[in-house]
Amino acid sequence: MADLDSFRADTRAWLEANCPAEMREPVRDESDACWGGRNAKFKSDAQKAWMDRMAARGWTVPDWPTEYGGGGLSPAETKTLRQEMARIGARNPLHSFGISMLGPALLKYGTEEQKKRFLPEIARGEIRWCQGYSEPNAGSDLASLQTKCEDKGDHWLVNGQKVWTSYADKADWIFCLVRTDFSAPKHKGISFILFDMASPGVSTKPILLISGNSPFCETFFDDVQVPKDQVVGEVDKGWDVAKYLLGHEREMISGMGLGGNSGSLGEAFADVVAQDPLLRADIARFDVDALACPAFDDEICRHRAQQAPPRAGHGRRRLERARMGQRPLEEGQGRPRMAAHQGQFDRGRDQRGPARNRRQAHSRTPRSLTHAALPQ
Amino acid sequence: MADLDSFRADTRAWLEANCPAEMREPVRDESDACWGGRNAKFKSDAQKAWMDRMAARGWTVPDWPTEYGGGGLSPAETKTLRQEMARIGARNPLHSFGISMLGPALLKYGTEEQKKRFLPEIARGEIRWCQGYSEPNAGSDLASLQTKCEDKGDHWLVNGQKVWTSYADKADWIFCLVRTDFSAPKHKGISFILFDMASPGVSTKPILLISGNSPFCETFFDDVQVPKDQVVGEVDKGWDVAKYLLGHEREMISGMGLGGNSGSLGEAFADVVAQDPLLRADIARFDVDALACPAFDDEICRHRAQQAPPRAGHGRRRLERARMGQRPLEEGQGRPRMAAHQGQFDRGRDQRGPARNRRQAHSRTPRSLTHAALPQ
Amino acid sequence: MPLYLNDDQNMLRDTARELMGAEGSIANQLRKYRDMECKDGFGHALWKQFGELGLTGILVDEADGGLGLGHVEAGIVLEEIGRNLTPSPFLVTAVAVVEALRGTKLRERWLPGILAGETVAALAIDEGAKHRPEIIEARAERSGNGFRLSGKKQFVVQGASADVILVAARSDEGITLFAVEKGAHGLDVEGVRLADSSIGARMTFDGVEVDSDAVVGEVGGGEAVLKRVLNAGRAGASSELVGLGSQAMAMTVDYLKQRKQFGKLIGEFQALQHRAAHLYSELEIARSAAIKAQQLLDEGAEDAELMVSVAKAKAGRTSALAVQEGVQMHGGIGMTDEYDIGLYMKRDRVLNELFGDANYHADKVARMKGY
Amino acid sequence: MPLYLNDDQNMLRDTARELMGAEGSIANQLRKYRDMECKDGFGHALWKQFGELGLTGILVDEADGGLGLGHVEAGIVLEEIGRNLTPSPFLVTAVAVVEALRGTKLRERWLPGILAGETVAALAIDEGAKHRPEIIEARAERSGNGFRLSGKKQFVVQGASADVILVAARSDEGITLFAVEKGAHGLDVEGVRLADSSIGARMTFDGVEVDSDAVVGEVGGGEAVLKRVLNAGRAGASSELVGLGSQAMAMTVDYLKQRKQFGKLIGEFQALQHRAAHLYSELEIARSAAIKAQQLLDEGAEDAELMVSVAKAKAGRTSALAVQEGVQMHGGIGMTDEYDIGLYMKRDRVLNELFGDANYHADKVARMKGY
Repeated sequence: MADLDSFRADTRAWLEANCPAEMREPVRDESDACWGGRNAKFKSDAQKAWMDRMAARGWTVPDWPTEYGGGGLSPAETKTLRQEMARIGARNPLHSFGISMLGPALLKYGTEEQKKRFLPEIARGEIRWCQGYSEPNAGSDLASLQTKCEDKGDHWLVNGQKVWTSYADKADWIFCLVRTDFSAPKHKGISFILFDMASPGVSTKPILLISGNSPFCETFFDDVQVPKDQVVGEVDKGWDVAKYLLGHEREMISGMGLGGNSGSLGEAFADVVAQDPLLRADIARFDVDALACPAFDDEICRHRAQQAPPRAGHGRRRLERARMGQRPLEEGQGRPRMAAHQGQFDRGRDQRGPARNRRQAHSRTPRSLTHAALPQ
Repeated sequence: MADLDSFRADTRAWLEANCPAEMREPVRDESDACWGGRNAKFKSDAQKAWMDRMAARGWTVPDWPTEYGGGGLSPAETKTLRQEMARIGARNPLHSFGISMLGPALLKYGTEEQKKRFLPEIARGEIRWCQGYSEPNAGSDLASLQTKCEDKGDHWLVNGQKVWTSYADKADWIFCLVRTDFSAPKHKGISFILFDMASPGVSTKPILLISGNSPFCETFFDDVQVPKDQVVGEVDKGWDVAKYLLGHEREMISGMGLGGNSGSLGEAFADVVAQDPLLRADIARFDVDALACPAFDDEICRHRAQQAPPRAGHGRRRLERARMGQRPLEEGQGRPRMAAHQGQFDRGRDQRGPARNRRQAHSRTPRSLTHAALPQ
Repeated sequence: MPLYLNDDQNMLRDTARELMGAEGSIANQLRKYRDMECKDGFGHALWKQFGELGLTGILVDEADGGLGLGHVEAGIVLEEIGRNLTPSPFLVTAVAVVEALRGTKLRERWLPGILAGETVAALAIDEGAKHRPEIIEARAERSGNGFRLSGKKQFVVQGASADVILVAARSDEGITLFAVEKGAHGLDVEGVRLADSSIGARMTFDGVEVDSDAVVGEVGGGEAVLKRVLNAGRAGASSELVGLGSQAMAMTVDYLKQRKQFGKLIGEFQALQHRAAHLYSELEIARSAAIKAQQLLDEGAEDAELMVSVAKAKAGRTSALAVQEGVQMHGGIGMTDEYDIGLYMKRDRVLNELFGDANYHADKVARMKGY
Repeated sequence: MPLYLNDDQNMLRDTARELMGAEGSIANQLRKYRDMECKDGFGHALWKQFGELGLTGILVDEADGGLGLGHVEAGIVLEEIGRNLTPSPFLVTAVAVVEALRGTKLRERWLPGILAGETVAALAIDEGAKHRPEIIEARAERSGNGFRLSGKKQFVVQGASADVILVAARSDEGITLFAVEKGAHGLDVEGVRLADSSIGARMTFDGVEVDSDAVVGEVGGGEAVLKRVLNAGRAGASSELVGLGSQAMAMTVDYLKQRKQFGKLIGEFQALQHRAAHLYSELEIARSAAIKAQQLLDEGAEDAELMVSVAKAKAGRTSALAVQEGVQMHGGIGMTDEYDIGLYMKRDRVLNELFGDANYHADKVARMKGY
């Protein structure tokens, strides 16, 4: 305990000294966050300095082992670091699918060589990763994917198409599910492969959303050659890696978004609410949910301190968030309406739109959730 | 048109002269209504006089042919009569499953002898009928009924059990679905039979509800002998009769209950609503629905003037009413709560309880409704 | 779908359906004018066609050269407009403004152009971010033979392309409506693209001079006119919302019948069937409520205003449900610009706000019922 | 189901579960005392057992002979009470009243009996049909060495069998709480059977004389005491609601696995699965909110009151959903007295009202957040 106290004191002092003032302002939107990468566009010197300083201590990934670029912190120290960062409102120094998704999968399934090669550059924000899971006709039925990966002796040959690839047009590398055995049952015969988005044969096309934004892409693979040592885990057993990674994706998502400790919707829109008693009623109930949900997160955290992550819990948690985002108030009274309230104008093709529905598009969990409905 | 005007004038005058003042007061509950029957218990002389006077003109069943005890009125005249009754708040002179359910089925499927025998005594309120449809293990799957009816040459022999038989303990006769052919597919082999509840072998047992009331019974048939001429329609084709009758039951139900022109829930509970802004919001939306639904009824009426009754429409209509009754406001904020608001006390076993859920218990339509969901 | 129309109404519906389904379609109107960033946000040629077919005169008396029909008939046209998201001055010009002009001297000045599908008229009522016609702070001061108008208005649909703007202002005598011509001195109009790609306008009246002929009806008699205008607009918007929601549902049901997941059509999943069945019921009820409101308006019934609010509230909630279910059941592609379903969501947002949203009208119902 | 408890908490839960599942079961308590029309509506023998097991002392300091545990632990017991609809003075006496007595001189007078499971205490706060503790009109006038109490109270749970009643009244100094003994002169108590077959009471205080020793805490300091009492009661009621809802869900899921319709288990219908999944999630969240509120109370956190209202609102809505889904998914038999599920619905109604319903608390959350 004494150690933790001194760790806290040291951390506090270091953060005070090293976290630039503007990195203590809330992140306005995804484009305002630091994503790193080969062609990283930093919004400011402060943003780059903050990422580099944290990376130098391994604190972009505080709980990863130091040999892979991590901070080597214990769970208690990691929590302390996050508390101290929260105390001063310090931004996350590096948003990264490499950290939240690929990293944990590599730590569990990667070879020592793969870990040494990929993890440190993730930790330093040098390579930006994207996720090649969804396919046009697979949808929620992820395992029915058809992207073909053939063993050509000295390399793999990948052909196919992915869709809803977040920021594929900005990513350096992709972790990708491909089918290596078409004769096996659909959950078998899938492999988990990594390759450079600069490889010949890779192309991307942004998808224009009704919001006017294009965070997602279609991604095409046309005779892409991939070195043999870039499959993670066993060939044909990529589904295990995929599921493990999804567990971490869900955790990440369940920690994002609306609720959190970000305060009350009604408080933020008190003037709008004042003139609409029915909206006030809806929002009061929404705020009850928004305040209750973090309590559930806390319980999950307490649980994690004891056991393995409760996947079903996270799945449900995520469902609830999706539900809240999508229809926080009542049928047909979604939160996007709130935006419409603030001003009916200036929204044309650039309006924020129902961006929250995006989570729905990525939803791959309904079956497990439904199964969870009837505990045996 | 001139004829209708004079019909209206005559009707108005007759009603003014013949409808007792206390029969112009709203019906408080089902026990306050006039149900007729061999052992009819009239609440007052006025109640009996009102039934008898209306029956004498055939106006308990104004649109039935006069030879069966009806008023022989045209649709326009029937509507005029109802309007004039509504104008002075005249009560329905006779509540009767014979009128609302059995009568229409007999008019369509009964033999001339059956019509002459049964319809006039229904019209005069002399015989109170109950409906023997539901069975303990059939539930929504009505056609899976198992009550056995054997042809014993000179009579039918009925054995089995019905459940949810409304007022079976107060009824004189029953119209009943029985299985006459166990080897046929489940919708075949059903017959529609009528018999006296005083027949040897018939017994009833009221079902105690959580409200403290017992409007429903279990009904047992133990070697009940039924004369051969009391099957309606063809033997083994009772399902057709049953469905036709259900159409009328739905119409009756869709005309009952919450909405109608009975005014606004918020208006009625203005004092309660005033101290609960969230309840007010729910009730305002409920009232919107309650006021919108009669408009749908009107459209159906307009449609009926042109064509056969739109069964699916009534089914949906009924579903909507059920939904409103059951969760008029929002999840977990059912109308019964409203009752709880008015006074938390005095409710013990005699509280009104969720009586509205009763409709749900009787629901036999989900499949057709679901099919209606995807119009071809 | 639709109701129990008489022969004339059926014919009108067929005419409207044909026009909106072809020339008025999303490809030919909404996307076209959006993608060219048209400053008006709608097609004048189609408006001219409305005139040629007589649709602009549905609510105009026969004596004034119109068809002399009613709000039910206007609703029939609006339902088809709603189905196709057809950007059109019909609702504001041919329904709300025509209702305002009824029986006034201004008929002669403005009806011919409206009937011809040439004139576009706008309504400048709202002053805040939400529709609150109870709060009108724009001022009309007596000045010479007429008035000087000052104040700000917003959410003026088609305001940037309107030839005439009916503006509600408060004079010493009470609320008065004035018809202000395009380009009047002191009138500043800023076109703004709305969520559905239509163009609304913010307007500033900085001492705009109008003479007494510009008064719509009586000085100080604006509340009565406004009531008629709003009833007409709200009932009409309800029909448009019903059409919009119905088409969103139809597109979604089509999709449910095509899209396979886990080896079966998603329309075979019971959970989706139940939601579709619920939505179908809601749309039928909303449509009935809109028609009922229009019938009452056509009868001149005292209690029409209550039913108008019921209709707008019910249609608003139902349309919002329809587009939300529609986008969600389409999955990811529902949010892409390539598919039309997202355009229904955007149009729903604007149309729900127009003339007051579902909350406003449910609250109004409650207030009318005394609670 | 529950949570991530430490060893002591697990043991407590096992104890409570065993007691409530056996002696505290519906057959042995609720139905028994209901069917005999017991004037108290609960069993004194079981209350004695609570005392013997130490449960009555969960919130009592060790120095006063209690276990010195916290609200989290009280919630663990209440969840089991909720599961079994066990009629018990636990919530009001051992949670709310014990919280009121904390640190006061009245401890010596009342705690021993409570610890022994012999004394029953009641709270007389509500005056209208709804819980509105902001409105207290009962009066306390100075009189000699003490006070004279006048006014009416209702919804006094276990009021008809209480040995002592804590009553909130307004004196010149502000709100003050008084401990009034059973049978005090001028106190009229009318037992009333509530929807769940428990007995509440209406009370009339007609110049009831109490001396200054009867003051709970300080004269005029009632608001602070009331705040603690209500926080404790509301958080506890939240746990009881969560237990009630969880058991209603469990019974319903069991039924879904047994009942066949159209040749398959109704639990195989996707529409029911989705509703069950939703309910399951809601219950988990409600449980977490209740525990969070109790943790904050145990920490003495400033912002506990907000989370208490969040918990009561969330648990209230969720429990109501659980019983409504439960009764409906049971079909007709869900409304019969023979099946227990209907008893859950009735208990939910009362428990939702107790210490303020979900609307009251959502509204309170809004007011605390400044809107």
